[in-house]
Amino acid sequence: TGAASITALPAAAPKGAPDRGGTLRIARPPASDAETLDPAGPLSAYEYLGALYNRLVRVGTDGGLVPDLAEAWEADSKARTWTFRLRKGVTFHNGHTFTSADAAYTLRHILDKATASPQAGVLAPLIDPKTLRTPDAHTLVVPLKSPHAEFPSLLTHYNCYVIPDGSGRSIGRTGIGTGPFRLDSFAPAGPGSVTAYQDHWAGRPVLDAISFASVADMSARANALLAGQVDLLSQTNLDFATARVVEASDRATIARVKNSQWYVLPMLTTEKPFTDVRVRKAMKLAYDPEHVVKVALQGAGTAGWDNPVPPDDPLHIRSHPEHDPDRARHLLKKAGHEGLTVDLHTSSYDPLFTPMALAYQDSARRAGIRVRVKTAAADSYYTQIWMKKPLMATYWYTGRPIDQLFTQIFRSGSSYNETAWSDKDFDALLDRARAETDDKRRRELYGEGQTMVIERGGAITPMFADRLVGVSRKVRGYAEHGFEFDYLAIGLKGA
Amino acid sequence: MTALDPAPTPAPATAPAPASAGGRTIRTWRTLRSSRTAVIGLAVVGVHVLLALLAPLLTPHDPVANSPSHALLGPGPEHWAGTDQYGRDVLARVLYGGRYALGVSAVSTVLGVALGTVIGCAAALRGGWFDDILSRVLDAVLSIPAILALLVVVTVLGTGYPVIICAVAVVFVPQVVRVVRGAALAVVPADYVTAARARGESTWAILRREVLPNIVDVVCVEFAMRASWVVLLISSLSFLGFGAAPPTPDWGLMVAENRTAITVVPMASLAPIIALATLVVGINLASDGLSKAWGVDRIREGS
Amino acid sequence: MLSFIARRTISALGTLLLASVLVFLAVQALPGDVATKILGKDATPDAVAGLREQMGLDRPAWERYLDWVESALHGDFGTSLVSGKPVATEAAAHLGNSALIALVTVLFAVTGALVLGVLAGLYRDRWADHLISTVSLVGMSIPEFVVATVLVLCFSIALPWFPAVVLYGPDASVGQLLPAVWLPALALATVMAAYIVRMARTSVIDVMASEYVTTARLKGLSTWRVVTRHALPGALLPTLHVIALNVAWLVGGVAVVENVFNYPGIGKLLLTSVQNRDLPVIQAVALISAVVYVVCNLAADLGSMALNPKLRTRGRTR
Amino acid sequence: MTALVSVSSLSVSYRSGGQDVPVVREVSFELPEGRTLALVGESGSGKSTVAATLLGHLRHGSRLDGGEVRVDGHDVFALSPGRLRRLRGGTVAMVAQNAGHSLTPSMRVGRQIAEAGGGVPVLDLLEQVRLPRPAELARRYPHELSGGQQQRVSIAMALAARPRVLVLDEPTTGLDVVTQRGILDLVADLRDELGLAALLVSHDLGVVARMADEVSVLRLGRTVESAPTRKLFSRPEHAYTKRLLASVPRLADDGLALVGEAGEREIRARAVVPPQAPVAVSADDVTVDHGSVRAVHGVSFELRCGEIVALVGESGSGKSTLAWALAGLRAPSGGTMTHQSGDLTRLARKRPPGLRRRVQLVFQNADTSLNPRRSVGDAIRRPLRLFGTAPNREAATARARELVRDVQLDPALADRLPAQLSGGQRQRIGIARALAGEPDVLIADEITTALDVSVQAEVLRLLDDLRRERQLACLFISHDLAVVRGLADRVLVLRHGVVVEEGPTQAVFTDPGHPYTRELMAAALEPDPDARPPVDDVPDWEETADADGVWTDHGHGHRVRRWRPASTPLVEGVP
Ligand SMILES: Nc1ncnc2c1ncn2[C@@H]1O[C@H](COP(=O)(O)OP(=O)(O)OP(=O)(O)O)[C@@H](O)[C@H]1O
Ligand SMILES: Nc1ncnc2c1ncn2[C@@H]1O[C@H](COP(=O)(O)OP(=O)(O)OP(=O)(O)O)[C@@H](O)[C@H]1O
Ligand SMILES: [Mg+2]
Ligand SMILES: [Mg+2]
Repeated sequence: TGAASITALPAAAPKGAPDRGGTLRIARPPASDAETLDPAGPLSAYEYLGALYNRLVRVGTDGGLVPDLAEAWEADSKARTWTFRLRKGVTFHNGHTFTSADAAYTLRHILDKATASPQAGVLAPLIDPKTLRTPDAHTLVVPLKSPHAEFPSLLTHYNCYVIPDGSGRSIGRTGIGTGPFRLDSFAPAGPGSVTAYQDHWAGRPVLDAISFASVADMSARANALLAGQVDLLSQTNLDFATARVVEASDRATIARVKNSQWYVLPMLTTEKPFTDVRVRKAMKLAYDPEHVVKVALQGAGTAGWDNPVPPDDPLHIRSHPEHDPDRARHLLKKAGHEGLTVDLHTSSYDPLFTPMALAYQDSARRAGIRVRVKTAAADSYYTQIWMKKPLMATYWYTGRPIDQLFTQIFRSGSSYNETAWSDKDFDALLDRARAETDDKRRRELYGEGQTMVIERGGAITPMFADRLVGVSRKVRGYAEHGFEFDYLAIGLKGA
Repeated sequence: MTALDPAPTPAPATAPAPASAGGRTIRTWRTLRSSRTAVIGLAVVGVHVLLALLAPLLTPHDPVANSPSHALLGPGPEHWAGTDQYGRDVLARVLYGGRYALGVSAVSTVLGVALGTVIGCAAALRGGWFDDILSRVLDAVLSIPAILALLVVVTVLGTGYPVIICAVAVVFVPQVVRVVRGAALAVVPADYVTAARARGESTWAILRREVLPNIVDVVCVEFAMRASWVVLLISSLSFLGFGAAPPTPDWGLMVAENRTAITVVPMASLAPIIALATLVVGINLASDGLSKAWGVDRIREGS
Repeated sequence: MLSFIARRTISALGTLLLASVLVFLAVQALPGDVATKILGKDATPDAVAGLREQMGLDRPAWERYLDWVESALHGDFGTSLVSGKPVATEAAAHLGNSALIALVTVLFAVTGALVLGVLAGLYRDRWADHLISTVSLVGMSIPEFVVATVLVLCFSIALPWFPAVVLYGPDASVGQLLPAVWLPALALATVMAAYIVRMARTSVIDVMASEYVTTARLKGLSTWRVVTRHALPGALLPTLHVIALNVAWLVGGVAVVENVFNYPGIGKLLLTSVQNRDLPVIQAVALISAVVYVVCNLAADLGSMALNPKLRTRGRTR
Repeated sequence: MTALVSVSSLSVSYRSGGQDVPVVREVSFELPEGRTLALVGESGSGKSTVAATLLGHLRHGSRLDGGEVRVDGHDVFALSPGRLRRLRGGTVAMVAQNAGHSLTPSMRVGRQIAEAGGGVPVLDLLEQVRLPRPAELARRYPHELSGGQQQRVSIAMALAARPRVLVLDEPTTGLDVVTQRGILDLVADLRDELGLAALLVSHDLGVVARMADEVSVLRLGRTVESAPTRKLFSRPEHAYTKRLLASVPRLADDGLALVGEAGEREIRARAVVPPQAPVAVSADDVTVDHGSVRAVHGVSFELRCGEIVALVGESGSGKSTLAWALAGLRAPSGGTMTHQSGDLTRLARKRPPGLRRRVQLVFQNADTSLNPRRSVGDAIRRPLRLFGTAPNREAATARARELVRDVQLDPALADRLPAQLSGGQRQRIGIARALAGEPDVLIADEITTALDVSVQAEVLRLLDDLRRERQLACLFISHDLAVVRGLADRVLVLRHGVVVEEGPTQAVFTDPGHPYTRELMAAALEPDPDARPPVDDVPDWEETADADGVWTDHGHGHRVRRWRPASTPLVEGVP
């Protein structure tokens, strides 16, 4: 059957060592016609960043933090001041040596209002740019306004790539960083290329160069891969049909990035009937996430059980309430919403929205909830529907450390708080967790936070989906997780 | 032929002199039947209409019901034309899609052609400044590509049946006006219109009694031609993502959704293409036949 | 004759002016928050508010219209709300790329269609005519996106002869774009040729039935001479206007085809600008299409004047 | 010696609606060298079809059913394409029915003549067909020539390859009498000069009488009579030929000719209009402009009840323009027009209904003056209802049937569409419609021009009956003097918008005063090979006006515009 053949998709790209050299051709969707190479800005051309720049710390394959430009980091006992020991012998593409001044400037650039960095919302409550200290060329001291034991994890965000001191105005065009590749050319929403940076501190990358083409239409991207015009589709979660076509072709195949995005049905907690926590709870108990994974993902993913923290995150808690339609019915009855009817908005923006919505609709019926799936136009979906309609479908990329995730999406008043959830206890819990220097205790607190989100929050999180990435059969050493892409190891066979 | 002539005059003798209205229908029917293209075209359109109307009887499947366990099936006894990636029955979607294609294009074409006919006739008959200004404005409207105008209208008012119907109608009015005006201009200088003017008839009476009956053929052909254009245009619009919203079973949308998977499940995109092409070919044949039967040169008149 | 050209040109300019008013009014009606669009999904409400202030779209419409027309006359169409680049340069680059497709398309379509149409007209009711007519009917009935998709499947995926998509931006050189031009051009030409074939066929039939062609035949001229000297000039006249209309249609047709091929032309610019609510760009593209339409029609009129001595010698004493 | 052309039992048919319709049935004739054979017959009788077979040509869709055509000993339908091409132009050449349509519009006439082959220089050919300034003319396009010039170019083109047989298909239809005369003279001269055999197709018996040696009369595709010209015109044998001949109006008739079943002719005495009859319409110094073109220039006349006044003149002389002004379709730019009951200078839609009803226009072309989509009964009922002549629907229907009967048609025809009637019937319906308003003035604008002679005779008779019975005043417009002769009481001769001569019919015809009138009469062709034109000397002239005014009075209301012999001769057809 069809289902069988889908689960038969390969789990990873071809194994084996790449040959040295060659040019990898990547097709990517343009962020916007106004995209730039400024990593901190709101419109950065995402694929270039990892190739051109380094961060202080990054996320390892196990979800923990690993050194990048910072070799080591430590906090004082209260987790109020963080000290980063920076790598020596690192040079920017323009020949300048990387020092603590550059690292400090990077933080100030993010916090600068003119940059309009999305990460500023997360960092500004913590850092006062004036208090940053650089005792020597390879030490950066960051005093925090309030204690934060997970602070370095916030610097793994892709807005936090390190740029040269004072380059804020030009970085958007020059792309000068310390990364494995240096910029050749770049056109917003257009083609561009980078070449291997021989003097990279971790050794030169396998590839000689990468060329980027921006192709907005997903089918066009897939066609380019099938026609052998490009080797890799970035930020493209192929739908199953296309994935099968790609897999069946002799030029390309499918690589899977496990649990790379999580899907949400955010309930606006400011809109009736979701103002009532019992209704929210009922909506979650009413459906079976395993069913949704089966229907919408054909098994290519993991059930979410309404916990947005990915299962492979070290802080993820496993416990969750069981699927219980009867209790859901009971809760609704108590809330005075027996036989609840809700509109669920979806769009063709992402191929999984509608299947997920339909699967939810199916599953929740047993709890007496009638869901009407309404399809909205894709192009105005995020302006007209998201954060406006009481119930809709959306998704996020995983790869955010837990504190970043909670702060950005679930804390009261945060910029991406799509459920408009405002819970004093949760906010206080977050603060306490940050201040907690005992790792075990902190882990427990973040666990409590997850439970709170599951029990009281507005986000129904049915599933984590694998990303099906189209790659050429020549590609070797492809590794991607969260926002991390291994530009050093990737290469081509027979290039 | 002369009345002095003892031999009976052939034309009147063979024609049974029926009442004018009935005679016209009969004549039209006869000319139509004699044109093979028209018969084939009308038959194809008729089959499409029937299939669309009887869709619920012809297929037990729901055109929008997802069924992941049946995704991407080839043609088989259960799903005659296979399924798409959501496990929806392709045949059901194509059959129901006909309702959308036919319904929307029929309604919008009727609207557009009716409006265009009235305006076009009025312009030809009134002439003078009214005609001048109208022609200028229509020319200006025509100079903006239909697809752009449609995109703008759809983005202004959102997608949905009423919007698309109105938008298409509005976009086509100028083209209809142009053709109808041209046809009416050929009628207006005719002596019988002059005679009506000399009698002092009102503009409306002239329009209704003298002009309209003589351009009915042009209007009908125009209708058929516009209909084929509308079907194509709407499917293009859906293809671009500005038309029918998924999961509506729309042909253009189906092609857009399934075109990349054409090597895996060819029927999912071929079936709507075949449906679309046959419908348009049918309409084109019908209008060709009609225009031949009525002596209207459709290409000369319009497009 | 000169006065005819002058009159025709002036009326074309009038049409353009009116079209510009319509374009402006229509674009004003576009809803949607440009600022949100620019900043994308990840925009913070603060950033949106700031940007909205910056753009200051609060002046009365007629004032903005006059401004727009005035600067448009100087070749300045404002700056794109999304990319911040001058619309004129952006549109010019895209227009140039589309012109490349259009050129190839028109070349293919017009020459091919005329030859086929004339053949069909000459061999009317024979098998050649039936074949050509049927093929052109089918060509007319299949939307261009289907033709484009099939072409990609055949000639870039199954047989890797041509690129499936264009990986270059609007600033690509002709050399870079050239390999990618053929498939879109072929897709457009198929549809376009269908119309021209039918028109050419009908007018050839008309002309071949005319008394002057009969007279030419009865003069004992060879068929070739009758066709080329006597029939074709008359048959081309009505075809010319269909060609002009079709060239103008290209502007809309390319939107669909360029989307399939990711071709950086005016059609793609049109689509993205509508999606982005990039008003200055939409206005410029609409105006450009209007200019194309008007110029094509003007060219057709002047062309038919050149072909038709009745118009050419108007005003000469008789 | 065998004939150059011999046609034997030729049958041609075409397919229509799955049926074979015969067009030509068993037609045979022979055409010896140097002779002229005429094919006559009413429209649609198959004349053109026969003529074209001499060049091996059949219209698209038609088929040879039997018989053969031999030219110079060869069966033309058996010739190879190459030989056929050499036959066309080389041995047989054709001058087509309508020169305006048979010249390629996009080619200069010189080149069109040159490509017809033959070694004769174009300029010589143009000179041969008496075209002035041939060098300049050769560079013109067809539309830059007048109808007469176009016809001459066609003839030159036909003569280019020095053919031995000339096929002339209605070479003068559509030309005015004066031009027609010129062309016929030219053809006759060339034929004699070059020793050509000619096949002349015409429906005009006058033309045939003048040109042909032999005549074949065709009817419904069959030859009904075939005879030498003189014999045919003096002693026609077949009843149809007799009727045809009798129906042709002649300049000598003093009254309307009534044609009997067997073709006997009887001249009806002219109706007498009593001198005290009231004036129905009077026009004084009427001027009408088409933009900057002055189409009618200071025309004055009176039209009394029961009187028929004829307005004659060549094409473009302003006849229709005057008629339209009277009918209220065009505002005169000067002068006055009055009816007994009101002012006629106003446009129809501003006239009071009563006045609108009293002045009615009948159109030249019956095909286009009736709405093809409405029954003819409808066409008659409409004015009845509009003018309130009939109070209700039933009365209107009844009255419409009465009117149909009044114009001598079967009332059952009222339910038919115009296309189901013959031309003559349609023209009668047109008249019935005009009568529906019970008018007292009828304007008939060339109402018989498009009709065959026999039909024309009937319509003229109907008009004469009406004026006798109803005291209708009628302005009868025509370019054919002979038609006017039997019908009209008075004649106005119009030239370039100006009246050059007016007077009682009798007086004008017996003593035409103005050279233009004489020219018109001289050009008129009688259906009689021995007829001598009533006038033969037409002096060259130019307009004058002296102190006594512009008119010379010949008494009894016959007056002639002043003129004097011209110093420089005018050349026909030169712009
Ligand atoms: N395709 C055709 N081929 C031959 N004859 C046709 C065809 N279509 C119609 N006809 C009919 O053939 C008959 C003969 O036509 P033809 O032109 O020879 O007549 P005609 O005597 O020349 O008439 P006219 O005086 O009007 O020129 C007409 O009744 C005409 O309508
Ligand atoms: N609508 C018009 N605009 C300009 N000039 C016109 C118009 N109608 C007629 N004329 C010109 O006015 C003059 C008189 O035309 P009119 O039609 O009255 O002539 P006519 O005697 O009826 O000719 P015919 O015998 O050809 O019908 C002609 O020179 C003609 O070219
Ligand atoms: Mg004829
Ligand atoms: Mg006239």
